[in-house]
Amino acid sequence: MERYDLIVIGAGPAGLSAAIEAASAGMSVVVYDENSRPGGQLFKQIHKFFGSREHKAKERGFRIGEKLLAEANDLGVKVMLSSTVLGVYENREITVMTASQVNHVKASSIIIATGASENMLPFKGWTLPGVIGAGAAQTMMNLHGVRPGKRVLMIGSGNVGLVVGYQIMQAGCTLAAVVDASPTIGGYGVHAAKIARTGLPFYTSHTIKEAHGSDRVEAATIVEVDKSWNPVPGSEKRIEIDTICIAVGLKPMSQLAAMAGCVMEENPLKGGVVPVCDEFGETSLAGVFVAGDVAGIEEASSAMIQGKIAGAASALRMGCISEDIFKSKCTEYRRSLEQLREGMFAHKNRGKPKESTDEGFKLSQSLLQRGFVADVEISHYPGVPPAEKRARGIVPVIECTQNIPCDPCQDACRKGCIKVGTTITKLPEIDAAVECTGCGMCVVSCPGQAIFLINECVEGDFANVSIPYEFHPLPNKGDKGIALSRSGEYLGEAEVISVVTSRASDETSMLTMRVCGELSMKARFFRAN
Amino acid sequence: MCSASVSDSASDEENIMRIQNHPILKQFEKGKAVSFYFDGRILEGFEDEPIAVALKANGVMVHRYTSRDRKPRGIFCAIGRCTDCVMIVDGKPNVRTCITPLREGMKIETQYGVSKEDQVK
Amino acid sequence: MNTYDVIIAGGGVIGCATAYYLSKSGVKVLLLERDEIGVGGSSRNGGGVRQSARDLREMPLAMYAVQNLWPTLSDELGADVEYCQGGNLRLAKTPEHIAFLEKMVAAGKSAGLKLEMISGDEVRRLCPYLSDLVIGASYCPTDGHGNPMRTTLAFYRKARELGVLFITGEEVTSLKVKNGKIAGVCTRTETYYADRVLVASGYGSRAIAASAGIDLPMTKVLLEALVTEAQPKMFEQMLGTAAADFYGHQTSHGSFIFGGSSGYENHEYEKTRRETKSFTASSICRGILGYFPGLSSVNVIRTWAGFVDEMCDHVPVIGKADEVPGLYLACGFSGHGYGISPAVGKTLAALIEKDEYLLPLDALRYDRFVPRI
Amino acid sequence: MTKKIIRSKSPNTFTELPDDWIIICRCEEITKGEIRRAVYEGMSTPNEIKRYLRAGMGLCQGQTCSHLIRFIVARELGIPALEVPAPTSRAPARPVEMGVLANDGLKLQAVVN
Repeated sequence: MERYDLIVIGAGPAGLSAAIEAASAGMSVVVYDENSRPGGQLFKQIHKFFGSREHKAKERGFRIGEKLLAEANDLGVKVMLSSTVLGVYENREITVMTASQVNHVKASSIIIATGASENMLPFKGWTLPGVIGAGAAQTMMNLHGVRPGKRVLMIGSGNVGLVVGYQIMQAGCTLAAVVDASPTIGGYGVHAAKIARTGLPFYTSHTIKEAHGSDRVEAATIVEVDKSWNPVPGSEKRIEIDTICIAVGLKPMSQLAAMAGCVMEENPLKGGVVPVCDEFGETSLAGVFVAGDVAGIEEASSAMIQGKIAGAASALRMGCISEDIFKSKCTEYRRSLEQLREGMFAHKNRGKPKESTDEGFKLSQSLLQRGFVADVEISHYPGVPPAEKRARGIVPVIECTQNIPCDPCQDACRKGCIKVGTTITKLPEIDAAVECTGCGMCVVSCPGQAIFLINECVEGDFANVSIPYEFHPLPNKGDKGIALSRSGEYLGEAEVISVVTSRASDETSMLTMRVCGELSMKARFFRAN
Repeated sequence: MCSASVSDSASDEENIMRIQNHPILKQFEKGKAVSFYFDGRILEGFEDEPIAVALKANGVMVHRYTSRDRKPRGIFCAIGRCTDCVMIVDGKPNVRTCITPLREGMKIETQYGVSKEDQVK
Repeated sequence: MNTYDVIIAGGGVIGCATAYYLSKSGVKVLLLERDEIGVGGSSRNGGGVRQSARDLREMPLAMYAVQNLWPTLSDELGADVEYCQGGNLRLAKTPEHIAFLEKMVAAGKSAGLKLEMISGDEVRRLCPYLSDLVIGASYCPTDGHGNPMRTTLAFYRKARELGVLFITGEEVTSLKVKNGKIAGVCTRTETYYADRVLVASGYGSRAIAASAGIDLPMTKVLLEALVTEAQPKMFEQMLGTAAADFYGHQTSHGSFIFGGSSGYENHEYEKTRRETKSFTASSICRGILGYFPGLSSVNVIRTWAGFVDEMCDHVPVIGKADEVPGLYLACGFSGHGYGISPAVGKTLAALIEKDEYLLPLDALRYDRFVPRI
Repeated sequence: MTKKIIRSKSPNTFTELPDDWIIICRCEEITKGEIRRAVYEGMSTPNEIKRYLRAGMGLCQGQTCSHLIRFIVARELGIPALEVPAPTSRAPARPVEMGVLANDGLKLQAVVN
């Protein structure tokens, strides 16, 4: 029987990281993935990741996938694609189907890194063609270049709903609205803000009541819900759309672990049914590990670290690394993991009221409910320079108002103008003493697209506002259009005075528009005429 | 492999549904252009892309009608898990079109229950 | 308050059927099940409702069930048990198979069963999808199949509606015997009282009966089955083979249920896990395709395994345990209890309630196991 | 170990809800009302629901509906969803053709034997 030191099931961020870790300890490793492309969901993630440099922050998901795959290949990991693991049996044996051939394979350790599957929401008409999962939308538009629909309604405002909603706009579709039954937006404020400033409405405390249509979706009715989640009669709104995208959370895809005989538990903090495992990911079955979303829903960044930990543990089990090396690796990995598990969106803080930041700044309720920070609130935050500072010349304005684990902005500024510190969930601060050169690296590096450059010292009663821009077609210098507010409302006329796209910014352009001077702290999006 | 470009003869639907120039991903790598049959009609797609993607690009939404209630179904998960998008492909029913690569000359048919024709009617 | 007329240990098809027939006459019944309803052999069998190829000791139960109970069972229980009297074909590929089946046919006929040998062509007239390698079969037109999971749950549903109390997740660990008679049962945490107790717990019956000093010579064997995606209606017979390399049928839903073996079922390591083996489903498929090459492209969507309580002579123990008054046993069905379950339930109910023998159970006594030499 | 459940006939009659006809199991087209009624009739775990209604037994192996079913069962029984066991996971994780299974890597050995 075919046999390896380690079998990894799933070539996503956790699985590839585990394979790399194990292979670099000298183990023979095979990775199976049912998809024809490796990387799991990474190849559908065209947005930039959060976190710190060690977490590959500000890199786009699909590029991280390419790097992991190249690294695995260099280390001699055998990555078997279009290979579906059918079952996990006693004695760490699996059956795997590749191109209509079922093989039996054994290993000293198995790491199950099968990721997550989408939660679904049943409603009247949810079986109609045109109702799809958010993952389906990503697959169609980001892998295969086909639009999921022309006008799309997004159900769910968690990070998946927000990120996919934004990607739907990038694909050239119209996003009609984002709906969430909760009274607040579930995902990062910065993700919501980059949608809101295009003029898109958020319907919090709303749910979908019905999808209309006979053979395909033609419209949807949404309805307000009260505090007990009951529909409020008379609050129905009909929205004309052809596609409804459901993004109401993920659950661990733990069936293989259950099938293998691992002791399972239902854990709401982990998003569903997961195998009980120790701190290294080892389940109740010796040598059977889990890593990534299958062990509990988190982000791709934490999945990569969990993969490394499980990979190292499997290496220790084989005697391929010493106890000492294992311990020092794990200490480092765990520190890195803990960084990502901080902040107001961390699992441990779920359900806690969102009132103020760790530093004591009042959180924007407008951002939580409607997706944008209100004009009156914005000056409260430490990333927003005071009027005196703005009056002296070009400055960055960092509209990062929630504690999320992310710090690329402080590396972006070569002058050291932006400080987050070692606790990467802290809000970035502007050092008023440092003079901004206007290079814009912070603008294009921020994964949340929350940094703008403001220059109020331009001739006439004008101000220049530089914004990150990721849509097609890219406006040109001299284009005339309108400036939109954080909520996407018309503010006034705007003219593009420069568009800069650098290699380092990885397709995020910095668009600078000239607007009426009084709009400098309001104008946050440009729309060409 | 060549990059996706929709020929002049492509339908309007195809021009609307295919992303020509993505702000991040730019052009999509596609196989060669192929024709296939959908319920007898000749449609165009690209080799190796999932059948469901080629159908979507051509505006086809209904993949099958269910056994019990005869209700239409189409793409739902797009990754081979939900099995809603199954169709009859080259005579074989229950083929998950979202993960089955398109080939030149493939015969794709709407599935009724588990069969070709609606046997209930 | 923990006192009942009858306690049944085991929520499989036998326990649920008996509970149902007892509850029809208003007997106060408690049924205790360690797991869920119908998770043992009751949800892990091929669904055959068959008289042919039965041991003659079971034949009266099988024939009574087919003649009197199965045809009306769905109506009686108010839930479709998917009974289909489509006949039973036991297929032969070699002259040895034919000889084996001829003996079986002769035995069945002697018991009054309508049963015959038919040729390969006749087999293919009944079921055109069978391979030309099939040279003949035994055919019993009154046999058929049902849905064992639905049947078990339908008995349960109706019995519960008629007042039977079911407690699941409650394992009977021992029998309570007082003054030599049954007084009730003990679970891990409770004692329940009744002067009549039926043990119908599959292989688990062995340990329970042993607590009252009765040993039943049985073992447990892991059997596996699989189900396919739904297909257009192809045939309605229950199928088996002389080589015993597969059995099964097409359900009313369109899916195929097939069972079979790898040959190593009697040598399970530790015999605790109910999980499927990595090689058995393939083995079953090879068995099936040897008869049905046309099913090659049909998708298997699920496999499962379960323990069968195999009595040393492959025939169950059903009836009173005379030496412990109040104790009744129904176990060791050896993989073919489903087809006779309504008759077993009805017969046991009459025996427990009225001490009457609806059908003869003498040959199935618990004390038939005497030393060979 | 399996959780203890006491099952006796419900003293109430079954009440229908306006959204009972929403499909829950997309593969087998089983509605919320059918699942609710099955719970009312005594099916108390997703495995029993599955065996009784085929909900979650379809081509997708319950990947879409199994957690929805758990929530419905929990609500009908008035217990937290945490206490409703998940249905059993079974191989094969994805549909696989009989012919492919039959030709698995151990076939040669099987033929020799």
